[in-house]
Amino acid sequence: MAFFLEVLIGGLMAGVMYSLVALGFVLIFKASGVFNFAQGAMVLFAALFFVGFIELGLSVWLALPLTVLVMVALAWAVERLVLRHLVNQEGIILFMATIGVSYFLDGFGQSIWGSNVRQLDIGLPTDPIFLMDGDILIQAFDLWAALVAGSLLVALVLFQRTSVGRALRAVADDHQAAQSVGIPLNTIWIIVWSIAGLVALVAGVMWGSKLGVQPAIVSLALKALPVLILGGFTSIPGAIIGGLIIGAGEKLAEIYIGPFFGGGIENWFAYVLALGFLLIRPQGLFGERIIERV
Amino acid sequence: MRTRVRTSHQGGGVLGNQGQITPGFRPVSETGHGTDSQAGVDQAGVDSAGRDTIPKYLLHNALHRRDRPAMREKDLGIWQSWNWGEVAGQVRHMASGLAQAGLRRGDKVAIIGDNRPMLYWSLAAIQALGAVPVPIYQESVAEEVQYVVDHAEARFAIAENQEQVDKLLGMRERLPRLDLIIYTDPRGLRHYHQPGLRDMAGILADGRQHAETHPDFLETEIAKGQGGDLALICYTSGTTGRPKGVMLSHDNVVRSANMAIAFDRINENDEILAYLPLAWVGDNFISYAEATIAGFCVNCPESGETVLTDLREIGPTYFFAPPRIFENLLTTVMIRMEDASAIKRGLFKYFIALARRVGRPILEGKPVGLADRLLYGLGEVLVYGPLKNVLGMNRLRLAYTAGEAIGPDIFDFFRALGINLKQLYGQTECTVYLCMHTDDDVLPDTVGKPAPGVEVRIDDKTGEVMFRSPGVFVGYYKNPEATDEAKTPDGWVHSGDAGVFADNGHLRIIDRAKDVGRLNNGALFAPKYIENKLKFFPQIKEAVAFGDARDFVACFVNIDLGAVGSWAERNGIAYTSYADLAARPEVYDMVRGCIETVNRDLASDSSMADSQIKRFLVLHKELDADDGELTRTRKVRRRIIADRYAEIIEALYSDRKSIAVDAKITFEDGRTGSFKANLAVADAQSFATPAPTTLRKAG
Amino acid sequence: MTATAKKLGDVMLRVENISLSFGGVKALTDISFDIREHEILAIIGPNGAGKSSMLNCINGFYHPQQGSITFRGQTRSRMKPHEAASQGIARTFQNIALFKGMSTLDNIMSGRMLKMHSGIIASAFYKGPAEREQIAHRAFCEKIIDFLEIEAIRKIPVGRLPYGLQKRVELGRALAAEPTLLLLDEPMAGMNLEEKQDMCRFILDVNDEFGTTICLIEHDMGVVMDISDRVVVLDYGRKIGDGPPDEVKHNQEVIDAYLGVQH
Amino acid sequence: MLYREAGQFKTSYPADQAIFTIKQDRWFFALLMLAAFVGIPLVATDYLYTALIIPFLCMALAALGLNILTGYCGQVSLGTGAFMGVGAVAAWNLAFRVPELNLLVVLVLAGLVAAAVGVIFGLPSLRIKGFYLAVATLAAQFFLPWLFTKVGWFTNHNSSGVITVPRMTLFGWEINTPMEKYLFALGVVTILALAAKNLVRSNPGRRWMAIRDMDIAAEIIGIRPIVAKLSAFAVSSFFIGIAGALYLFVYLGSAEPDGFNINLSFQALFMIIIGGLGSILGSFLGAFFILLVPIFLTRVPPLIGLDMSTAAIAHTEVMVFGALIVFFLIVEPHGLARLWQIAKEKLRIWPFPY
Repeated sequence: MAFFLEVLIGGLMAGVMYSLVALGFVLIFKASGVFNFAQGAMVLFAALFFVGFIELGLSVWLALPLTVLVMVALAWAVERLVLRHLVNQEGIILFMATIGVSYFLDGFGQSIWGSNVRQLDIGLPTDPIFLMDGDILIQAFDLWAALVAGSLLVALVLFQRTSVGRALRAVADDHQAAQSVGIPLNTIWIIVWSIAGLVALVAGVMWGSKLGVQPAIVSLALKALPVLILGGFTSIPGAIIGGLIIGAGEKLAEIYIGPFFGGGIENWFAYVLALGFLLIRPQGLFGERIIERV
Repeated sequence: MRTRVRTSHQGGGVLGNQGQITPGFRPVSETGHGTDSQAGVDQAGVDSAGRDTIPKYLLHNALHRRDRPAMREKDLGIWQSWNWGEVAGQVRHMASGLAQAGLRRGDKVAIIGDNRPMLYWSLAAIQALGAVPVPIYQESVAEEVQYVVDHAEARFAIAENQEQVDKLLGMRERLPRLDLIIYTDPRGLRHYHQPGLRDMAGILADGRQHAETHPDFLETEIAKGQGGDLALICYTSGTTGRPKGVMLSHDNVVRSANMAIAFDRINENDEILAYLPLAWVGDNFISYAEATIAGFCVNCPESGETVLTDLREIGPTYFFAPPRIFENLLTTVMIRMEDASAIKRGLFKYFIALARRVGRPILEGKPVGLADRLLYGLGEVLVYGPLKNVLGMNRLRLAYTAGEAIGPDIFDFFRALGINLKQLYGQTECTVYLCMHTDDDVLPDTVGKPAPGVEVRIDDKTGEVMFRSPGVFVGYYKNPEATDEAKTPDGWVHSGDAGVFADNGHLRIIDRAKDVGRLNNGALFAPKYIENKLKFFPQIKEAVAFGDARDFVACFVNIDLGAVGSWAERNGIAYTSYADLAARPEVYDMVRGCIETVNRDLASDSSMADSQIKRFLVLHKELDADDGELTRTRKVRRRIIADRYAEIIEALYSDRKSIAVDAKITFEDGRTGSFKANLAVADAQSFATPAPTTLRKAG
Repeated sequence: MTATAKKLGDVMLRVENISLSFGGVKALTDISFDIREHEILAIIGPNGAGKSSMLNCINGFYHPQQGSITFRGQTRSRMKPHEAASQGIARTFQNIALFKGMSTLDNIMSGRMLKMHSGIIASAFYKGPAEREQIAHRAFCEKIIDFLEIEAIRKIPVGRLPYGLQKRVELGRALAAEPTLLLLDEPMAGMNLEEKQDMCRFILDVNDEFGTTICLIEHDMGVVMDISDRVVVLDYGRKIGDGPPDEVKHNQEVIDAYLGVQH
Repeated sequence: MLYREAGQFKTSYPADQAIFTIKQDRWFFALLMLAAFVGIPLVATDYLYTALIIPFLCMALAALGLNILTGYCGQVSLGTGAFMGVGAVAAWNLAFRVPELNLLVVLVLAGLVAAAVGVIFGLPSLRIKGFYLAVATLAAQFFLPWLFTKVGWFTNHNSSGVITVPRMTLFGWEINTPMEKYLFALGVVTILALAAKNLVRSNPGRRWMAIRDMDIAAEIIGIRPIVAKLSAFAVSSFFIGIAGALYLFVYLGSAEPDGFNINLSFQALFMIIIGGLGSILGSFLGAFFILLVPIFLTRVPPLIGLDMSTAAIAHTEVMVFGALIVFFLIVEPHGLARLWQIAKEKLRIWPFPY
């Protein structure tokens, strides 16, 4: 029982990390209808720059804003070089474009900072904490991660209340509306991608300090996709809850079902779970239903 | 709302709307009797022995060319094809069917519709029965149709579709003699239950049955026919009064066709596109008579707006078109090249220039330097070949133009590309051919020498072209007076055209006979001929020449505001209005240049040397149909101009250097106003007669 | 001669007490009417009257919450569009729904899909049965192309065609299925006068030559009065009129609806 | 410029619907085939075969398969690698367990197995569209290779999990040398490409394109989405499966199932984006292009005297791919195939610009 709880909590904690990545997807999808496959690459990208700056001897508090600048610049570049030229293309084209972006960032980041694994220590406590008189062990780090994720979530929700936030939601509904808000579409996109960049940065830092900064992060970030399918592409809470479900689900599956298949089912369990889920509820837990008109 | 109007999707093609080409073109011809042309006939692979009617040739083809393609039509997306065997079969059924329906020898049958195989076959079927087809222009309005059908006393009418049927039905009560209307396309006619209206399908079905019981009906009927029988009545839309029905006998048609076939070595491998109106003697002659006798394949386009595409697909080897079509083709080529990349345009310019220099000599087998030949070969790969391909002309072996004068520039362009474009002169009254170019002796401003067996002479009083030949038309149907007017007792026919024989023996048609006058020195004066030469220059829009009962020729000129305007801008000449531009000395110099070129050209030919333009002026206003100075078809109204501009004309013949005019003009909104202008009268240099080297420089 | 000249057959399709709503929003309320063999029935009404929804119910794209639709004797509550198609119901759309990537010919050919049966294997070999089938149906589609006078655009991708022609091609695609019931959703929307006249001619010819029953939605009253045998008027999802054109024209409620009298 | 079309008119529908309706095109294609079957064997070196030509053929076939699904039917898949794996593993097992089986039969059966698996993973496409589906196919991409590694039977319980291809013979013809392998692969690919062309120009193709262009309209004219989509998945996977089998048999020789990973999937996707969605020719052009890039990157820098570490090259390669994708999607969404087509049109109407 205790063991189960420990696994569960561990899973939920991992899920939090997935949620962090998924959040970025949701933000961009909500605001621009673009399915940003590059979010994963952005996580690695951000982490690489952050750790890179630190290795150059900058303090965390200097590296952080610098990386933020980098991510904003990236958002600007993406809007300038990619989105702007694909404005009224079908979603699927934009999706493929973001795959391209993802590849580019992947290669770009690594050709600057190299591809070897880097340790990242931003001074979060890593000592284990024991609950239920020592039956359950959890990493303090995971708690911190959860904390960060939580606060980020709050921040985002608050942000949604601001006029810009409302504008973003307007865009999601339809682009004309956005014009009426008075904020040019391009600016909105830059803002959204910047925010997504920040989220990526946070996720990157978290992932980085948990497993070290390494290209594998990208494929880990892919896990965010099933999360989205579960939570729905347009719902922030959905991203969080979906993340938790996936995280917990795959850990439990690994421990309790895995052995029958010789383990390693973590790699695909999330996807199959999502796949099965798609068949029951295509629009996800929190996504809106799409009514087709002719 | 229910009539079938073809709506244009493609914005009418260059070849769109053909009906208008006939006025002006009234071809004639006559086959040389005697052995020489007989030999030619044999060369052509056509053995005319014993076959004196077209249906007889059809039977011949059914036997000896059974499986060769006879007709194609672009229909339902592909070129539906019929070989001679099948065509003969169709004709057999149609003839039997028509006979069943009561068609008798000597009956007249009106045929009205587009170029459709069924209609061509009906020509044969009708002639096979000894009846006479009377083709009618498909875009004639109901009244015109009514007149012809009534005048021809047609008992039957074969109409292509609902549109034509509606015309006939609308006039039914004014057509008492019309017993039966047969339509070939039932679309939209299912609710027409009028008596005396039948679907061709039904006729054919009856015919099929009848043919089973009477297998040799067709042969016997055809055997009854003789060369003397009427083959065709073509109504020529005369410039004045009601159209006249030209009666042509099988002899006329068969012998003319054999001559033409021998003349150009036309054979069963040729391909043509039948796009000119079926009712026009030219199409009837080429697409039906020549095709049947030479046994080549006739292709019918899908519809009005696909003619260009179809032309490109078929790539005919033998092509006939009035000058206007070649002109439009050239214009579209030039316009499309405008938008081409600089390299392409450079390439194009260079090689076209080259072609204009050496193309025609090469085509006519005259000596040309090796270097030029090689360059021309390269041009063939890079420009001429592709160009001809896009125009659908790269298989073209023989092309004719006729009807009006063609611009030397246009004419040369196509010949320079290696297209054997030639001119001919003729009229309906002698079944298409009188004079034509031989492949190696072609001049842009003549119609060639008289064809074998044709006698042509110029009436020395009126300058009118007269011709005589055993094949001349039988007469105008039910109009002996007109026939007597046209035919002299000793068998000469008045062509109504004025012409001269150039020193090289070529005939040159210069004007309608009634417009031709005389200078005081007795020399011939043909205003239209001179005006045409001037109008070939893009800068000159209209020209009016004077000279009848004068000492010399003088003329008015209207500049083309578009062409001259852009020329003026390029040369930094500022102007405010047409009148202003027209008065510029630079413009005068330019016009003088054109006129002197024309003069040189005229001088090159003794018979025309006296017509050189001595004085001219550029008119301060454009001649305008609204002011009654031109007809709606932009033909010059000489009398009106003569008295409206009397004093200006006098100025031309006085020695004054200028004249003040008080011009009356009609504005767009119909108001009239007037303004003062001072017109300069200018002199132009004229030249001494033989200057052979500059002969081809016109334009 | 106008379409009214011909005699009408018996009921082909009966709509009974149809009600349809999207999440609370009522699109159609208790609609009943029927369509007779060989007639041209026009459904008219102000914008948002539920006309398109009605067509969508008939060809099974929407499924009404209440009521039944009886087509040729068989009643159905839920059925999929392709089932409707296989029963012989074809339609065109208000905003053109052609396959942009395909040529005019291919679009029309695709309309015959239901009649073509050669499968993957046969098609992969192509030569033989598959080709013969293609040819046979090509010949049929060419007749439609000829009928609609679109020979000149046969091989052009429809994406490049002007609006009016696209509408015509779409009609062609519907005709290719040789439907017994043809639903036309605003066949003349956004056309100029000449195009409208052509389209009217084609609709009448279709109805006339093939005896196809036609149910169309149209705004142009002139057109409706010209070509339809019967008119059904919808307003706010309710039926407020049903009868011959000139009768409906003088129906007070209809007039109000068009003049926008408050309800 | 090279075209002389006047006079090439069609008097029958078969002629009008032929693959190459223009004589000049037929000549060109004949020459191409001649070059492929005779020319290349005369000149190509073993390095060229193994480094470029053979992988090109295999990947081109895979891209072709994906193009049927994505380009013609509009269903995005990121599972290409996995389905190649299915084909490879199936083929290996067939060849290994039933040695007397004819090589061609092996390939076909392998293709059918892949098709079956493809259909299963295609099922979600009935409920979901676009990138939802892309994500769903990822499931296949992660699940299948895992399955092959974990379930020993697939690799005949080989401890290293490596499967090695037995000697190949076709009707007594020993296929050992690169050239022989090339010719074998070429034959297979040629036949399949022709089949694909036939499919897309007849019913199935029209059904797929209808679904791609406007699925609602498609359903309303009587096309059943389930049939259209699943048939697309089946056919696509069949091609990809055979491609995978070839990839293992004539290219790799021996491999671990893990090798058929997501990178292959992306590679194939890039090939069709750059080559041209919805174009048979495009699949080949794209494959060629994508395979040339790395060779180019490894060869050229040294030539211009700057030496890059293999890592650097690897990274640049990834970068270049990314950039190329974005570039093509923006500049020419229809890829090289469209450029080819435009060039051809230009030649046909030469010297005119339009």
